Amino acid sequence: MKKLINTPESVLEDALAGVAAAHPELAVDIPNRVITRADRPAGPKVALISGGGSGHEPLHGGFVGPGMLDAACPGEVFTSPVPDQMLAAAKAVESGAGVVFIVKNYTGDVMNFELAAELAAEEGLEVRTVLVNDDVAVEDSTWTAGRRGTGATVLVEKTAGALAERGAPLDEVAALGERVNAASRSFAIALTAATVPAAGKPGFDLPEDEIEVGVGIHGEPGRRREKLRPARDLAAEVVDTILTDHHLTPGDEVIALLNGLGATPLLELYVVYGEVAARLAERGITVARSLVGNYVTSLDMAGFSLTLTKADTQLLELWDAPVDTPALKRA
Amino acid sequence: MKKLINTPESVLEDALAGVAAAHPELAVDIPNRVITRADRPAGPKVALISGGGSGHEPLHGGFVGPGMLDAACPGEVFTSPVPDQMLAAAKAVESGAGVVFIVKNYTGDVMNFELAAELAAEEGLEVRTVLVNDDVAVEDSTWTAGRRGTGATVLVEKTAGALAERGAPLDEVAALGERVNAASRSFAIALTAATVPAAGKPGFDLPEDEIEVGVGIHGEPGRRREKLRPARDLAAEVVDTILTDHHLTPGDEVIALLNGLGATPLLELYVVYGEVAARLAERGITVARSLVGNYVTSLDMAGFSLTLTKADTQLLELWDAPVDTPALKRA
Amino acid sequence: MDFDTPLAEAWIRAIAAAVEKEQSRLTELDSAIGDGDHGSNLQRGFAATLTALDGLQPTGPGAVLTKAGTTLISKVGGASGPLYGKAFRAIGAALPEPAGPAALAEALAAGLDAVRALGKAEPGDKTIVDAWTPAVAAFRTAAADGAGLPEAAAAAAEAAEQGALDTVPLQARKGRASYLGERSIGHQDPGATSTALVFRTLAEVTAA
Amino acid sequence: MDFDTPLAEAWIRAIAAAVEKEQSRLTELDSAIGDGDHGSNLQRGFAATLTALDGLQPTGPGAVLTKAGTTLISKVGGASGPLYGKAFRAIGAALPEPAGPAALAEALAAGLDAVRALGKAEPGDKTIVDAWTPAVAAFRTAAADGAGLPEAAAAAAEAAEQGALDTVPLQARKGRASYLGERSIGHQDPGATSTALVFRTLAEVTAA
Ligand SMILES: Nc1ncnc2c1ncn2[C@@H]1O[C@H](COP(=O)(O)OP(=O)(O)O)[C@@H](O)[C@H]1O
Ligand SMILES: Nc1ncnc2c1ncn2[C@@H]1O[C@H](COP(=O)(O)OP(=O)(O)O)[C@@H](O)[C@H]1O
Ligand SMILES: [Mg+2]
Ligand SMILES: [Mg+2]
Ligand SMILES: [Mg+2]
Ligand SMILES: [Mg+2]
Repeated sequence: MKKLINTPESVLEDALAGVAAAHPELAVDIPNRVITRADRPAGPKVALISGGGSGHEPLHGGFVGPGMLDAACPGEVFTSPVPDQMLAAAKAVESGAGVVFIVKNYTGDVMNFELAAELAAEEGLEVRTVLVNDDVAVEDSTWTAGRRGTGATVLVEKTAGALAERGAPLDEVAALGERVNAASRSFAIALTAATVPAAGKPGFDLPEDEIEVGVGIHGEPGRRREKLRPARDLAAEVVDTILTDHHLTPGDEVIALLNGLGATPLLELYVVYGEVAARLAERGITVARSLVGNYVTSLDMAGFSLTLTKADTQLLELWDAPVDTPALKRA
Repeated sequence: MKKLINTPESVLEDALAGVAAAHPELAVDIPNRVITRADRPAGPKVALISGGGSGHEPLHGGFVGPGMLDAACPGEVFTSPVPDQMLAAAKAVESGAGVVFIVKNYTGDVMNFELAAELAAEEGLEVRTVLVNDDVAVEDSTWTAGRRGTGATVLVEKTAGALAERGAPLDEVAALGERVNAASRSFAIALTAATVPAAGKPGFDLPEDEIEVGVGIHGEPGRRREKLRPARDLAAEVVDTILTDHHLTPGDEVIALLNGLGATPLLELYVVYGEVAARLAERGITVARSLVGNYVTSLDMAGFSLTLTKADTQLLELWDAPVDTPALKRA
Repeated sequence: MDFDTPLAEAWIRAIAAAVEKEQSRLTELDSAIGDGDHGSNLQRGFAATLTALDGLQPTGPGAVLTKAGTTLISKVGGASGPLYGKAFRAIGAALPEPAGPAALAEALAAGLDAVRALGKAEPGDKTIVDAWTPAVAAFRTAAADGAGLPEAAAAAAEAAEQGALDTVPLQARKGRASYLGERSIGHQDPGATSTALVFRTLAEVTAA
Repeated sequence: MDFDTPLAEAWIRAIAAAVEKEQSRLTELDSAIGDGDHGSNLQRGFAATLTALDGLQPTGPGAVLTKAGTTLISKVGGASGPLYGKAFRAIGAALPEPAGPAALAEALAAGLDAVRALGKAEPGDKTIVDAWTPAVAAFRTAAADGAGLPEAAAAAAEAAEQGALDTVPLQARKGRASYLGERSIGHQDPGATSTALVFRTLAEVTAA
């Protein structure tokens, strides 16, 4: 394992020290592992808090700032944060209008946020939880853990953040978050596995000519393995898989997030995005907005995920609203 | 070789199609390989044009937009562009106030931009060239090709872009670019080599526990190879190497760019940045501004480069000025 | 022999030691069908319980286990943190002092109930529940048959280990492994494996 | 035998074929001390010269080489594009028609001058110049000694190949390889190697 770290045990703490040094606009509570806006919103405002395992940067800490999150709770690498973090964050940023937890649907995240919500309620805070579960690679069933939350998190955090910034009340912000999640679908393909520092070797072995299709962002293997194919074919398959599940029809507008998984050169992401755009055009879908880059990563995994969110006037307007975070800025 | 591409031959063209699809705010001339702002600056304004081999994205196309570049000329992967591109770009964006070529100091880039400047002069355009040569890993001598241009390019393009946006005349913009370059030093360490699509395998082999110190951004091996050490030690060595060459003294202010080489997880970059900041503090240097992320990459190379630019009031003000490009935005 | 405060402390310390020793095996199992952190998650959590116990003046075995559970919730994260945390808190809360085999059986059953209430897993879903369920049943049966703590715990450990082994052919329906669908078949569940350690160490400390 | 239009065309086509064939070797040499693109750079450039020649009604051998040079400048990029481009343009400009061995020698020398004017490399800097310089000298000497085109070109090819081999022990002082400092020693320069192909193909087409 080759990593720019001091020790596997200190990765999170050391990275938070770096975040603190790099971003004076953020307040980083290293012992409690909470990242908040250094400024305070003027009046009462619904506070948005997200969190999850580390290794997905810029998610979530990179999305803290005016117009998006009020706080982020980073867990250990690929491990959901603990309830104490979310409680500390909620107490730090609550300003009288309640708190929305944005939670990616993983057993650990769900349970830890659930315990945190209980603790917060005991302290008299009003909490709503928005569950993000957009990954069509996973079977959606009440008998299982359900679909994973991936790229849609960025869309939910951005749009709900914009709505909260405008002073919308708690239930409205939470409902918007749920609406955006329901309007979103994602699918990912990996060329290599991620190496968790504490594990010291890749989560799975992938031969030189094979890819994992429908992979998750925690180094979980995908649903199947197949031969590497040209970007054009992969893009078409990913688009088609999402469209089928999503019931999008010609004429629909989408926001498209083409996301690098961490080790994918931007040059390749653009190659894939060109093919995604071409395929969507073939299928009659209009891309109203797009975002190409590393937003929800999986450490050093090479590959990409595509998220398509069905757009409407309100969503586009919230997507376009100003935001000022380390990883997403818009005037 | 595992890459998200169609064919090695079509990488650049396919990626440009993706850039065009992803960025309606840019005009992408795919046959001529020129990326320009889709909008036109209002009055006459010094036009900034940069370019170089592809594989360093977001450099340079990602820095085209108000407040930074007017045009970028992407060459084949790791191959400087041809004079025709720079000539076409100059003709497209020149608005009566002259053109500045921002050129990284590599033999190929220098010669191709030189031929382009000759052709542009023949067409009656006024051209100045700013050469960027900030890499302290390379011996600085008139008998050699001289120092390579790396991370300082971002600083030069940003600050000169801001000055041009304010209507400064040609010579002033060029002089500022040269001043920023002279105030900048960079140094890079790689954990893995980059794989050029057309070559099909990594530029060099690096054992599991070794790193290349003083590496370039084209897959050129570095000056020496050594064992991987903790991020703290690597950061200290890089900082010290730069400070020694740069003659910075306690009390000096810098702009720090900690740049990922393409396949480095942001989590690791933050770990390194934390150590860089700590070392600079130990040495009495104040970081006035910082930027952490992938800005001057080398395809799928893992590693980082650090650029330190001695700051002063004018540079900080230009650095903070509004910019609206795909890869760098500031309100 | 009753389950008293020193025994409760010894148990937590024994789990911490076992987890430390088996960390890489747990992580390997989790790499195959999860995200490769189960070993380090538990190692971090139980290392923290040791520190927590060092500063504790326990009022009884229940207080020890409650403290351990609270610490696990605060330090582990992931799926296993809340599950083991809630389990130990529930065991602690249910534990009378002094606790004989029958009382410990009921406390362990309360731990299982807490796991199931939080995680909503059924037996056969390829989780912690698949080791914990047979362990509680074996402990209960042994206690009802008049076995002492060491015998009941040994029976529970054996049942938990068998339960962990029995997860191999199962397809996961809960937790991260469920994302793999059929590809989760043929691998032993990491959480069920760590649960087997929890019961094996109980047998060891009660036998000592 | 004079160096005429068909011969000029044949030369460019032969270079294109040789570069195609040796592409991966050139790239490998460039990977060792450069950035691994010399083969694909020249392949792309000379493939384009073929297309350019197809549409050309050349007015003489000079026009063929000038066109080839212009095309290389427009299509190759990198260090080798402007260098070979300027070289062929200079050869083309210097070439009278018809051109005997002495005239071709001077034209080739003009090519070398163009390379040196643009690239500022001295012999011994481990570049194209290290193959081109001895090749021009050998061609000149042979022509002065009364050799015909085939013999002069064969002497030049041999000298270029020897010059390329002689770059192995050199430390690069120009181009990308110079960044390696002492680590550039022990590798053959890719550009000198492609220059040897340029002269070998000249020998082949004049001998045919
Ligand atoms: N819903 C659940 N109920 C019971 N146990 C579960 C559940 N989900 C997961 N587990 C257990 O948790 C284990 C994984 O724990 P761990 O790796 O620490 O957390 P994570 O999956 O968040 O990385 C699984 O092997 C499984 O036994
Ligand atoms: N200043 C120079 N003068 C002459 N030849 C040079 C010079 N710089 C580089 N070269 C030649 O160019 C070759 C590399 O060409 P190429 O790989 O196509 O370009 P790049 O180095 O830009 O990738 C080197 O092997 C060397 O022979
Ligand atoms: Mg985990
Ligand atoms: Mg090159
Ligand atoms: Mg796990
Ligand atoms: Mg090269």
